[in-house]
Amino acid sequence: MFNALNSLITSGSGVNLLIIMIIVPALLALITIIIPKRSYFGRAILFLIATVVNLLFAISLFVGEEMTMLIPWADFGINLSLRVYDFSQFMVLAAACFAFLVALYSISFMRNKSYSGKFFFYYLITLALVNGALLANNLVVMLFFWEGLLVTLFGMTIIGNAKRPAVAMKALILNGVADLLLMFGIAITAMQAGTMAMDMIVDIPMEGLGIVGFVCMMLGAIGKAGSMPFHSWIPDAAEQAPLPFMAILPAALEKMLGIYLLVRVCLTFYDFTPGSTLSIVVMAIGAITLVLAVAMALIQKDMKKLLSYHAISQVGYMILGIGTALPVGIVGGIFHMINHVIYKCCLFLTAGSVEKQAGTTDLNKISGLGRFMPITAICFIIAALSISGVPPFNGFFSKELIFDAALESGVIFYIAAILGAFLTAASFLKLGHAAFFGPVKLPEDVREKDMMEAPGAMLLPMIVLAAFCIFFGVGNAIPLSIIQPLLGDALGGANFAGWPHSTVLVLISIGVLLLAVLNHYLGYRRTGEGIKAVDHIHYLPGLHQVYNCAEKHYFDPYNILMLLFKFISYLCFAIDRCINWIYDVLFVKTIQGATTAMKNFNSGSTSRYIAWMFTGMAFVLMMFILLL
Amino acid sequence: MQTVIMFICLAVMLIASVAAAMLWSRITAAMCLALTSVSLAVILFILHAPWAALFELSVCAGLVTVIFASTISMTREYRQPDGTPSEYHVRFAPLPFILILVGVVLVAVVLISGFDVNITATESTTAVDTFKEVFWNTRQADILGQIIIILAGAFAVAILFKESTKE
Amino acid sequence: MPAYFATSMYAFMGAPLLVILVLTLAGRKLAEKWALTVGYIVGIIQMLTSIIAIILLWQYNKASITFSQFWSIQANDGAAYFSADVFSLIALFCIGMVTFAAFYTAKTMIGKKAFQFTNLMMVMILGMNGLALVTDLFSLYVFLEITGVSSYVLISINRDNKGLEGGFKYLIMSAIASAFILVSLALIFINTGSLRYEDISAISSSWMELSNPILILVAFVFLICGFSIKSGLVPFHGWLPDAYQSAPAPVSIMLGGIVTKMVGVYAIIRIVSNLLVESDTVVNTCFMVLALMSIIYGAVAAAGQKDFKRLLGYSSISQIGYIILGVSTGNILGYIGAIFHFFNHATFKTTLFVNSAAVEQQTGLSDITKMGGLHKQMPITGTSNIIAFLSAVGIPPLAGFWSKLFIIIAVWQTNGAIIASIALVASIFTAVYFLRIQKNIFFGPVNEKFADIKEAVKGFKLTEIALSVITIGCGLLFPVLLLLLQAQGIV
Amino acid sequence: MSILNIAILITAALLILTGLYMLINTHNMIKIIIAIEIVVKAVTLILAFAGYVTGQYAVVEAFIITMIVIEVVVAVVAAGIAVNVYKNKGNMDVSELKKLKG
Repeated sequence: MFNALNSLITSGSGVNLLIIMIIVPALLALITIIIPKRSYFGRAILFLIATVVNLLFAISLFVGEEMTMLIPWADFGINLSLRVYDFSQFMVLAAACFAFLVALYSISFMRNKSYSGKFFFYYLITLALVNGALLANNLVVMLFFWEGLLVTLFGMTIIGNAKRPAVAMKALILNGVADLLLMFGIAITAMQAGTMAMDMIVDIPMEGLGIVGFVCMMLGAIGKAGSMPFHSWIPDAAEQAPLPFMAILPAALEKMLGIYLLVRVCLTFYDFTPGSTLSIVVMAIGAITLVLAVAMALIQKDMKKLLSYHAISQVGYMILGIGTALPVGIVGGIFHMINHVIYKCCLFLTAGSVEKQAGTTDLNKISGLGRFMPITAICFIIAALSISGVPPFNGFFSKELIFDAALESGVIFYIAAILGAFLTAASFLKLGHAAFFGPVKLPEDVREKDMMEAPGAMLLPMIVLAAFCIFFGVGNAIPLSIIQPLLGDALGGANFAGWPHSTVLVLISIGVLLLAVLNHYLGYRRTGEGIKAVDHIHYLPGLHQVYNCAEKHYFDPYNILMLLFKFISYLCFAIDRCINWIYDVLFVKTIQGATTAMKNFNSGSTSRYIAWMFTGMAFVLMMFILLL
Repeated sequence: MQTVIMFICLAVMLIASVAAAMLWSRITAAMCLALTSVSLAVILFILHAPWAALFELSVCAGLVTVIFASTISMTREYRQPDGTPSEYHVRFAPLPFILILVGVVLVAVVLISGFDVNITATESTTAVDTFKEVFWNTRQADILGQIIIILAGAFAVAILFKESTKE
Repeated sequence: MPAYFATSMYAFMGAPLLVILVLTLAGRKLAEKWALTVGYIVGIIQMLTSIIAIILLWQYNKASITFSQFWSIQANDGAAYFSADVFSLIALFCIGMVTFAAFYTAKTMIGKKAFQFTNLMMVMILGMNGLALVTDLFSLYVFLEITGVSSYVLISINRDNKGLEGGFKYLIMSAIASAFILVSLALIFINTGSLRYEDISAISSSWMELSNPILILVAFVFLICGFSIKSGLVPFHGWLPDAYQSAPAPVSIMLGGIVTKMVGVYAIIRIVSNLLVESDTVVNTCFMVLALMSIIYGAVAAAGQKDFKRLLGYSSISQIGYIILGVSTGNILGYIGAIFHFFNHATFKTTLFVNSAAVEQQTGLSDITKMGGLHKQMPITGTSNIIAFLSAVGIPPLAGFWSKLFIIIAVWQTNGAIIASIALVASIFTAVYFLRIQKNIFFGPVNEKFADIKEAVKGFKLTEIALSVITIGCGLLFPVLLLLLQAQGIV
Repeated sequence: MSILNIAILITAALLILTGLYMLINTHNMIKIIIAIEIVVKAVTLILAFAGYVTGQYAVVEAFIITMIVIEVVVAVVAAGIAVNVYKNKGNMDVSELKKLKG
């Protein structure tokens, strides 16, 4: 059926499926916004239809052949060029799946929200832009869609709380910086490669400007993915932005885009080899991100915020994996990216259900919700097990691949990864225990008898995603059979499907998990509350002060940046005052003085005039004598 | 002989003009100017410009002096702009010295540099052009200009010398 | 070219003479009534004739129109004939334009003296036309004096203290200038034996080989001083603001618009382009330094003025500086710029003087610090003022931009970046004092005293609009004009 | 006649100097006009000399005559202005003509 659809669209009329992928969501977004506000239902249906259509097209792309379209546009090699091949087929399909599931969820979630229309609009525009960025085959075209996402990101962050645009500004600025770096990187890359067609850029040597170009592009990519140091807007946004936004953008689509570009940069654009300095740099970024972010996640008392820190920390794993430049690491990174999107989406959706039903996600106010929302709780548990890397869920398999690569690249990275795994498990034990188990505790304005399971439209995506968690774990050969060919010859015929081949590593991982459980148990025993199970780490002498500072945003790169800007702006202000003084005081006074002098010069006396005339004559004479 | 007269005339011209400058009385100054004109007329005559000499004599020595005289008679000053004669003479006392100084300097410069005026006159140029032909044939624009400026003078007199009717 | 065409050029000299004759014969009453009307008709005739002449020159691809003698006793090849090339015709057009503006706005300003005013104006126009047409330095001097004499009388036509003072100062300085010019002519004559333009151009390339080279140098000094006085370059400028301020409104339109430019700038351009085409860097450097001083001095001094007309006088000093700066570069671009700026200056300075007359007439004041908010009551005057001053400052779509651009490029090419940037910076000062005018007179809160003031009468409005149209039109059609100039090879 | 030539030029220079000195130092309008006339005399002298040097006597004669006519007119206008100043103010002090300044 999809083949038929594909051939129907591509043949005859000459309209290309690739461009439809971009135009159709954008067009439907425009229609969504013009539907009257009252008919929420019509809007929602159209919104859902748009994502379904997008999914259908994505499937037909997936089953179709590799294809390219090229419309000559501006000069200098900037052409409207789109291309779909195995990697982007897969990515577009994944993006479409998540978009559909989250859309289904948000229809229910967004009911009775005043900004639902805007949300749907931005959502579809985002989808179009993501499709465009994934399909683009020209650096400038990709940059166009990439920058477009900045706008929708800003829009989606701000619609929930238009009166407090600080978070939106933060998101905009941090992403803007990252995009600026990307732009710079693209310029250098295009210069080095001599072309802007992405399929023509292969293995630029890492020397001179090439290094700058790689670093810039890499930073742009991981910035989009939400890695440190471009991460700090995500936890803030988690508190304020609508939850489906968190589920779709920072948790899913942005990760996919960022990692997609990172893979392309590392795998094809640049000659990125294992053990090189840059590889270590990338891995270091990944390791730092994963440890620091998960450490922050550990102490959060808010479900959404905790999850958002995990969203950052998991990116660290992906970057670490890809940064090793080993086939196993790259496969692991990509696989982890897919897995992460699945379970993190699922987790955010469960958080959304909790928020919808209980009215808050603050762990201090809620407890024991598993009794009222069993399906949500089960989904949560599956996803949590998955993110903690418990076999046989999907997270376990991708993490094992990354551990394998990390160990091969350096013990320190492996230790960081293991530490991350420990903290992840500990924080999810805490979260699950606090939110869904233990004694029932509800916010004051929610009565116990009103509490019930989330509506079906919200449950369905969760269930599907939880199922995928299990399916991709048990049947990991299926996703890996798609991912592994991406590496082509670099893979060297290896197959990472099935049970991890290194039993030692698996045992260590399981040991770490058991340690986490033990830690939780001890903490729980000490305090008697699930939420305080990790307090002994939180209030560890020395660590405590660091945490305090971090909670106060002292380490926030955004704040440091802003401080710097403040300083610069103060400097500019001082310079401006100085210039102003020159104009307002010095200039005026000088001119006034000069004018007064010249007024005296013309005193009205004829003899004076004649005397000046003689001066002039003497001057001319002097000139003649001097110059001849 | 002509040379001697020339020198005498130049000297008279210079002295008369210095006198015109230095004398306090306006009417005497005008007379000195007339004397300057007369000696200039003689010089012009010697320098082969008889018509110009005639004009100089009649117009500058005659008409202009009359204009000065009538203007002076029209304007009797109760308060002298230049102050008393002694003040005036003090102001003009440096003039002869300046003139002598400049004259000496100029003569010295001429003597040192050996400057001389090269005469380019030839017999042919003097023979062909008579004054009448030249004036009426080649200076027509100037004649037109003369007519216009006399018109302008007439209008100026009509405006400036008209008795103002007191409103 | 048709033979009768050259004869028709007598219009330039004949029409004003005819007007004088007719007005004198017509009788006082009739003459008083029609004098001003006849005056601006002369202006229109002159504009039309010069435009037609330019077009015909272009048509027949000739450099100039020459005149035979007025009367012919015996043909003589040394005859002092008249000749009109494109530059002359541009100058003649400007004269016609300013004449038109002066007469068209004079009605309310000149009152009972219309007859005498018209007669003297005709003499002045004759003088300037003669200046534009002559081909002989001595004739140039003659017409210089005609223009001068008539301007002294016109300035003091009201016989009030101010006018007499301005007229007398102008007269004295101008008489000295004439004497200087004549000295230099005599010294040039000693060397060349003739004062016709084509004969004296011989001294340009090789003055060292002349019979008396030292005297030529002295002549250059006197020449520069004489014409600098006539055109009001700093520090020879003392008389200029006084004369401009004291003259009655139509006369100051004439003075500011064209007279100073004709007796000073036109003559300098003529002499420099004939006498010193590719020669003396000394003369050019002298003019350049004087021009720079004028540009800066005029602009800075104008910034502190209170009297509208006096301010415009200083502004004229500055703008004349630009023209002379263009001339002093000695290259083609500079000449084009100078000539075009000559034209532009005539246009926008006339507009500004007309505006000053309009404002003075409506408010009875010429002190700009006492006015305010007149733009609402006098929108046409205010708008034309804006256009004129933008053109003077050199804002792109307007005519003034092109000429200044050319001048500055030419200066850059010949004298380097520093001098060009000085000229550019002075341009900012131009903006400063013009903005000051605009702010003080037309913008800001309405002064209660002037609450019931109306727009100036029809004559002013029409003139302002016409001149603004010329300013904008020339700016937009500049390439066409440039082509025309180049086709003539005049510059 | 070489000495004479130079004598004429030097005399002319000194005459101009005299005239200009007088122009600056006197406040009387009539004397100012006389000063200008003295300068004009010097110019006439130089012009005549120019004719003599080049042998173009006739041309220079025409120049001088035209110039004399012009200078008379200028003198008349100057005198006219002076008379009017006298009528308005009661004296002819040029140093009091200082209203226009700045």
